[in-house]
Amino acid sequence: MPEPKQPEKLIDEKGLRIDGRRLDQLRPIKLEVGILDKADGSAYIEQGKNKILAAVYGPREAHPKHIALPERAVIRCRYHMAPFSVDERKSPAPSRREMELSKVIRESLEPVVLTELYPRTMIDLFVEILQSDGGSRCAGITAASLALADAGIPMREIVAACAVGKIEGKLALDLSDAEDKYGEADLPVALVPNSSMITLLQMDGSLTPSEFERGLGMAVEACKAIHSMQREALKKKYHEIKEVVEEKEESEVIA
Amino acid sequence: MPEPKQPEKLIDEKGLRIDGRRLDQLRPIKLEVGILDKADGSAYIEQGKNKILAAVYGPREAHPKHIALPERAVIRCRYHMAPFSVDERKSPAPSRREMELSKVIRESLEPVVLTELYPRTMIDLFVEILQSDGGSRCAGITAASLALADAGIPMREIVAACAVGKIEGKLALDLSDAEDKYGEADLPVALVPNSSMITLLQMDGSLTPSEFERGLGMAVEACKAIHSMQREALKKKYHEIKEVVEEKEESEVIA
Amino acid sequence: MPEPKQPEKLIDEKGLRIDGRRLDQLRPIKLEVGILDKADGSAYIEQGKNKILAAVYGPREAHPKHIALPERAVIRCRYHMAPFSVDERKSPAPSRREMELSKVIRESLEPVVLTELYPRTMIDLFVEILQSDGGSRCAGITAASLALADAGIPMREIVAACAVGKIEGKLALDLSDAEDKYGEADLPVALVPNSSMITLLQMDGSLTPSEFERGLGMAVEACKAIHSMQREALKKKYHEIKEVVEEKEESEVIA
Amino acid sequence: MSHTPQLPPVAKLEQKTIVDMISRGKRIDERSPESYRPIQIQVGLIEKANGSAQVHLGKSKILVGVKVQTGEPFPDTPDEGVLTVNVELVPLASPSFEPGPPSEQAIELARVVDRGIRESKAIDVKSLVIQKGKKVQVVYVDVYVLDHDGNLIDASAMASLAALVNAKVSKMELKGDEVVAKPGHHSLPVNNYPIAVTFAKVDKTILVDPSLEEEQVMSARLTVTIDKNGSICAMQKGGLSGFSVEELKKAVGLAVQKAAENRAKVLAVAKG
Amino acid sequence: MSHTPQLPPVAKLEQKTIVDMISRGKRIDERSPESYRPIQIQVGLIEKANGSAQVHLGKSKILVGVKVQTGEPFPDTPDEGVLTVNVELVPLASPSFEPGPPSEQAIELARVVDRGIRESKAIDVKSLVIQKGKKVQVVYVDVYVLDHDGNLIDASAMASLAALVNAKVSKMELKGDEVVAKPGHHSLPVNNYPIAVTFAKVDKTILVDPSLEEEQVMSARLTVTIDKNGSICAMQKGGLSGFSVEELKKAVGLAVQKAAENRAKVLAVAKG
Amino acid sequence: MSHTPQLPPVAKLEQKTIVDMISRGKRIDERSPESYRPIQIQVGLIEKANGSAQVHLGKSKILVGVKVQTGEPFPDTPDEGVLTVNVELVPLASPSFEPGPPSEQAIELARVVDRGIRESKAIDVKSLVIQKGKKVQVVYVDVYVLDHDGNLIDASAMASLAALVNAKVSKMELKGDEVVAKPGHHSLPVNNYPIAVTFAKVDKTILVDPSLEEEQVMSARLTVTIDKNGSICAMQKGGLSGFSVEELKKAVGLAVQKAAENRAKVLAVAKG
Repeated sequence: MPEPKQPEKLIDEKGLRIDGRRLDQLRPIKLEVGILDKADGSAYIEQGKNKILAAVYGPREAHPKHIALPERAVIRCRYHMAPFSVDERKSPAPSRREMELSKVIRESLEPVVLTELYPRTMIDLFVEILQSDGGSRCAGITAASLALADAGIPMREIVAACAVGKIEGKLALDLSDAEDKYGEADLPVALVPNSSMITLLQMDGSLTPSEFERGLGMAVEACKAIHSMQREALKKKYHEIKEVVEEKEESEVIA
Repeated sequence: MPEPKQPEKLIDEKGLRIDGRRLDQLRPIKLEVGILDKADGSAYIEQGKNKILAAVYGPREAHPKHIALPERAVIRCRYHMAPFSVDERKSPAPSRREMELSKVIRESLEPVVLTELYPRTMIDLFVEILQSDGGSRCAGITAASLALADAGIPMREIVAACAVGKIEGKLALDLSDAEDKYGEADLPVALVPNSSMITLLQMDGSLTPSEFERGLGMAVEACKAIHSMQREALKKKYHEIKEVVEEKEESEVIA
Repeated sequence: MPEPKQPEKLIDEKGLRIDGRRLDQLRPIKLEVGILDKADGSAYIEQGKNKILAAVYGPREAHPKHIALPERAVIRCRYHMAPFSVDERKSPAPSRREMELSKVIRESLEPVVLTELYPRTMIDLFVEILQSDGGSRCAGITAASLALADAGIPMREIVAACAVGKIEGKLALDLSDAEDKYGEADLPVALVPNSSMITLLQMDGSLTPSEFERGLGMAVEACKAIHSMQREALKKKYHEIKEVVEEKEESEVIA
Repeated sequence: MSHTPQLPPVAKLEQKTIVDMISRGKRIDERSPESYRPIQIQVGLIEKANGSAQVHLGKSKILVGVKVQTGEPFPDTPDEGVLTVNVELVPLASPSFEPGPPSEQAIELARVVDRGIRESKAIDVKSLVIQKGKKVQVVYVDVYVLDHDGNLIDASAMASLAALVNAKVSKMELKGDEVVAKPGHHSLPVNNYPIAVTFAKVDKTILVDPSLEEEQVMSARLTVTIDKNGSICAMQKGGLSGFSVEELKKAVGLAVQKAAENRAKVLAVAKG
Repeated sequence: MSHTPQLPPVAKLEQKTIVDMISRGKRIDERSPESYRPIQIQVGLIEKANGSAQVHLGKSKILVGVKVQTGEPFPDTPDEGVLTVNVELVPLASPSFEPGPPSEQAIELARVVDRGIRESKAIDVKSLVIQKGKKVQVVYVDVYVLDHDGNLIDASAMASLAALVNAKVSKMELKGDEVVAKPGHHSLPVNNYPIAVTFAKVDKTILVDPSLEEEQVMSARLTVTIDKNGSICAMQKGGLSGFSVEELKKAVGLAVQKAAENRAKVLAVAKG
Repeated sequence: MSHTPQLPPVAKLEQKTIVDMISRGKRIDERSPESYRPIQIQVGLIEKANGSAQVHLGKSKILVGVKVQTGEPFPDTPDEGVLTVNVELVPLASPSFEPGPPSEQAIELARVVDRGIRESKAIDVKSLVIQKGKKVQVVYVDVYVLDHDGNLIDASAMASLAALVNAKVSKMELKGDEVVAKPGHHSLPVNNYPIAVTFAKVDKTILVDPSLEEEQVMSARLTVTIDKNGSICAMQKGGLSGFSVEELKKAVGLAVQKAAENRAKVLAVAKG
C-alpha cells in the first residue's frame, strides 16, 4: 500500500486532530482476553489501527538452561512485527529497533511479576504487531499485562501504558502513525497505577522540562483510564468463564 | 558455462526424447559402493549427467546431545549441492530447497532403518550433488540407501527412487534437466520394493488423477529395476571384498 | 579519509624510504604495559601509525565448556580491526582475513605459554587494531606477548615479531602500509628469542630462496631488538608498581 | 541438517487411546475420517497490506498478509514478476515454536503452499513485469501462524489464496527513469484456485484434516493440492513412514472432492 | 529475545556495603550523589578516521571514530544523508563482554546515543546529499568501548559528539557519473550539542554517573539527553524497577545542569 | 575466535609408535621422509563447470570446479577481474568435519591456496575486465574436499591449478548495455604454475606430504609454495610449535625440488 501523504495540518482550527480527536483524547481501544488456544495466557488489543496479539507461556523450564536464575523466574520477551504490519514490507528478521523494544517492554513488566515464586523457571512473553499505527510499544504493554493475568501469573498490579507527544507545538495524547511521523516529540510511558511507579519511559524529539512535566502528567492520567479498561476486560472474561463453568456444571448435572 | 537453450521439441516424430530415449526408458545408471576411505559407508551414482556421492557415519554419539532420542537412533540427513554442480554457481550456504530435500530424503529412508537397535545414537547421511541433471533427489536416495548398506546399518530393505514426469502431454520416465525445466510435471517417488511402500512422494506441475495413477505405476516399475541394479552393485562390492580377503589370506599363507 | 596515492618511488636516490628510514631500520615503536583496568593483563603498541591494544583474561573457566582440554589450558585468540582503523570503513563482522590472523597469532604464542599448569581452563587473548598501518599482525603479537606477561601468565619467553619485505627489488625491514601495498613481498616473522624458534611465518609476493634466507636473517635480528624494548617496557611497569607499592607502604607507615 | 524430530511428550496412554479410537473408525472430536473441522474465513483485516485473510480451521488460526512492491526480477526470468511465500511459525502459536530463523517445518510449509500457487499458475507472473529485466512487481505472501492445532498446510493454503483474491494493487508504469503508480486500484490477476488437502495415516486409517493430537500419532502425512480443473498441481508426503499405491489413489480421489468443497468456501468469502 | 540478565556474582556482603553507604548519602569513591567522576577528553588520535575522540570517565574508556563515505540514501528519505551509530562492546573491556554480533546492551547503547544526535538535529542530514535519491554522504559513528567501569552511555555520547565536532571531511560533488571530492577539508556541520546524563536509583537514592559497582546494585536507570537550548531530546529508562513522577522531575532538573557542565568540557577540547 | 583445537582421540600408544618410527627415519606407510604419496590427477569430470580436476593424494581426495561468471569488480580495483577461492570441508570427508559456515581450518586452507595463485600471478586479472569499473569476469575456484587423509593444502593447490588450466571460457564483450559472449571457447590465461609443498615436523624430523596420522602427531606444519621460476610465492606456518632457521632453509630447498616434480605431473594431465 502506498504510504499516506503528509497532512497539511495536524490540528485544525477547532483544535481537533486529523482523526477528529481532541488533544487529550485516546484513540478507541478494544481489548480481548484469552483468545488463543495453545498459549497459557493471551490478549488482543486494537488501539486506533494498531492490532496486537500478546501471549504468555510459563512458568516453564528455562531454555537454554544457562539463563536460569537461582532465586527468581527469568522473563523473556519478544516484540515482533509481522512483515505486513507496516507500509513497507518488513523483513521477518529482528531489527535493532525490535531488539531494543523487547528489552524496554520486558523491563516495564519485570517490576510487577512475582518472579520470586518460580525460581529457575522462565516466563515467555510474545508481543506480535499484526498492524502498526503509532504507539505500538505502549499498546503491546497494555495487552501483555492482560496476557500475564490470563496466564495466572501472580502480579502485584496490572501495568498500563500510553504515549504523549507534541504536534504543532502542543502536547497531544496517544499519537497516531502520521502524528508520530510529522510531530515534534513522542514520550511513551508505562505506569504501575496504585504504586504510581513509571516502569517505561522513553523520549525522542524535543520537549522543554516544563513540557515534559505536563506531558508526563497527561500520560499518567491516560494510563489510569486504560487500567480501568483492562480491569473491565478481565472481569468480562472471568464472567464468561464463570458462565461456561456454570453451564457445564448444569449440563453435567443433567447428564 | 552458458545455460543450454530450450530445445524446439522434447519428443521427436519417432517418439524419442532429446537424448534418444523412449518415454519409458531410464537414463544410463552407474553405481559404485564403498569408494570413500573415511566414511563408514559410501556410494556413488551417475544417472544421466548426475554425479552424486553419498556417505554414512554412525551409529555414533548424538551431537548436539539434546537431539538424542531414548528409544531409537536419530537420523540426520544433508542434501547439498556443490557450487559447481549447476549452470549458475550456487552459493555454498544451504538454500530453502536443499533444506526441504534434506527432510524428504531423510523421511524416505527412516522407514527401513532399524533405528530401534541403536537408542541415543545418531546416524549421519550426507548426499553431495557434484553435478546435477534433473532427478538428483531420487538418484541421491538410491545412492544413500547403498551407503547405509555399505556402512553395515541394519535395514529392512534397500530403498530405490525414480521420478516420472510429463513432457508435451505424455508421461515420461526419469526426466533430464531440460525435460524437467520445459516439461509439465515432475513426480519423484521412492519405493520400499518388497513391502510396496511409497516413502517419497512429491509432485509439481499438472497431472490429472488418472495421469497420476499411470505415472505412479511407471515410477514403481522403474524403482524395481533400479533396485536390481542396487543389489548387483552390493554383490559386486562384497565379491571384491571377498576376493581381497582371500588374496590376503593366500599371501599370508605364502608369507 | 581518501586513500593516499601511490608514491612515485619507494626508495630515493640516497637509499632512503618514503618515511626517511634506511632499508634495515624499524619504525618508531612505543610500548605501554598494564593500561586497562578490567583486563587481567594489557599492553599498547604504536609502531609507525599502527595503534594496537592487546588484553588478556584468564586463566578462567572454559566457555563453552566443550572446548576445554583435560591436560592443558585452551588459548583463545581474536585479532580484530576497529571499523575506523583502515581507509575504507571495515564492517565489524569478522572477515576471513581476521579469522586467519587470529589463528596464526594464537599459534605464534602457544609454544611459550605454560598451558599445562592450568588444565581445563581457558586464556583469552584479544588484539584490537585501533589503527592499521602495515605489519599489524606482528605488532599485535609483540603487544599480546606483553599483555600475557602483565596478566602473570607463566611463559617460557616473551615472543617478538616483525616483518621483512621487498620493495623495488630490495629487502626492507618493517614495511609500512604503502610499502606493503606497492612492494613485491611481505614476510612476517615471530621469534622466541633465546630458543631461536620461529613461531609465525607467512609470506606472500615473490622471493628467491636466497632472498628468503637473507630476509629471514634481517627479521630475526629485528625481533631481537624488539625483544629488548619489550623487556624495557616490562621493567618500567614493574618499577612503577614497585614505586607505587613503596609509596603506599610509606604512606601507610605515616598513617 | 534435517534430523528425526523429538515429538512433545504426550502421555503414552493418551496416545494409545487416540489410536485405538481411530482404528475403530472414530476420532476424538467425533468427526468422520473424511470430514474437515469447521472452517471460518475473514478477509481484509489488515488495512496496511494489499490483501489479507484469516482462516480458523478448528482451533488452528492463520493470518496471511499480501504485500505487492516494486523490485527486480531474477536474472534467469527477466520477463516474470516475483512471487514469494514466507511462513512464520510465530512462537505464540505453540509451545514447540521457537523464535529464530525459519525451521525446517516452516520452510516445508512455505514451499508446499508456494508450489500450489505457482504450479497452478494462480498468479500470472508475466503480468507483473514493469520493465523487462529491470523492474517487476514482487508479491510477498506472508503466512503468520497464530495458533497451532494441526493441519497448518491446508489452513495456510486457504488463507494465502483468500488473501491473494482479496488483494488490491496499483498498476505501476515507467515514467522516464522512475516507477510510478497509475491511478486506481485493481485486483491481482488470480487465474486459478489451488486448494491443499492433507491426510494423516494413523495405524491403517487415512484421516483428512488431522488435528494436532492426530498429527502426534500419525505415521505419515500426505498433501494433495488440487486446482480449479480438478487436476493435481502439487503433492508432498511427510512423516516417518509411507503409503501404499492404493492408499495414494484413494487419497487423490478424496482430495478432488474435498478441494471443491473448500474452494467454494474460500471464494464465497474472498470474492465477497 | 530479551531476557532477565544474569548479573556477575558480586559478593552479597560487598553489595550490601555499597547500598548501605549510598543510603547514608555516601558513595564508595567518595563522590557526592550529584557528582561525575573525572572526565578526560582527547581528539584526533585516529588519523585514518575523519574524526575521533577518546573519553575517560573515571576508569571507563571509550574511543569513537567517525568515517564519512559516499553511499546511497534510504528509499523513504531520498533528500537526506545517512547517520549511523554502531557500538562495539569490545571483549577486552570487560569479562562480561563476548565476541559476536551486537548484544541487546550494545544495541540499546547505540540507539540511545543515536537518538540524542538525531533528535537534537546535531547533524544536518539534508546537507549530506550529493545527488538526491542516488548519492549521499554516510556518517558512521563507531563507538568502541575499551574499558567498562560503568555509565557507558554518557561517556559514549560525549565521545561521539567530540568525534563529530573533530571531523574533517571533503565536500563531494557529482562530475558526470562519478562522485569526486572538491579540494580542501571542512568541518562536519554540527548544529547542536546533545549531552546525555545518566542516573541510577539505588535503594531510595538517585545517583548521577553510576560506576560499574553502583550499576550492579541499582534497581533502575534513567538517561536524560539535553540539547544546547536546555531542552530534552532523548530519554531512556532501564533496569528492573521504575521511578516515581517526583524522581523523574528532579532528575530532569539536575540533567539540565550537569549537561551544561559536561558540554563545556567537551567543546573546550573538541573545538580546540 | 580461534582456539586451541581438540585433536581426535588417537590412542596414546599408537601415537607413540608413529613418533618412534619417524624418529628412526621411517614412516608407517614405508615412504622416505622426503617422498610424496602416489598422486593421481583427472580433469574435466564436471561438464557444468568451466574447468574441473580431481586429485587423489594417497587416500585424500579433492574435487575442484572452476566457474567463470560476469560480475562487478571491487571498488578499489576497477581494472581487475575477481579471483575467489572457496573451500568446503564436506562432512562426508571426515568424522571431524561438521556442516555449517567455513571453519577456521577451511578458511586457512582457502587463503593459502588463494595466495599461491594470486601472488604468482597465475591468473592475469587485468585480462578479465569487460568494462572498467563496471563489469568483469569472476573466477570462482571451489575446492571440495571429499576424503581427508592429510595434506589437504598440497592436494587442493594441485587440483585448483589443474582445474584452472583445464578451464574453457567464452570471451565476453559489451554490446550496448549488455554483456554478451563472443563465439568460441578459449583457455583461461594461466601464466604461472604455483605448487604448494607442505612439511610436518614430528619430533626432530621434517616430513614431506604428511598423512592424517602424521598430522595428528606433528608439532608444527610448514607450507612453501613455489612458482614456475623456482621462486617462493607463499608460505604458511601452522601448528602449536615452530621451526628453527636451519629447518626453514632446508625445507625451502626441498620444496623447490618437490614442486618441480609435482608441477610436471599436474601439467602433463591438465594440459593434456
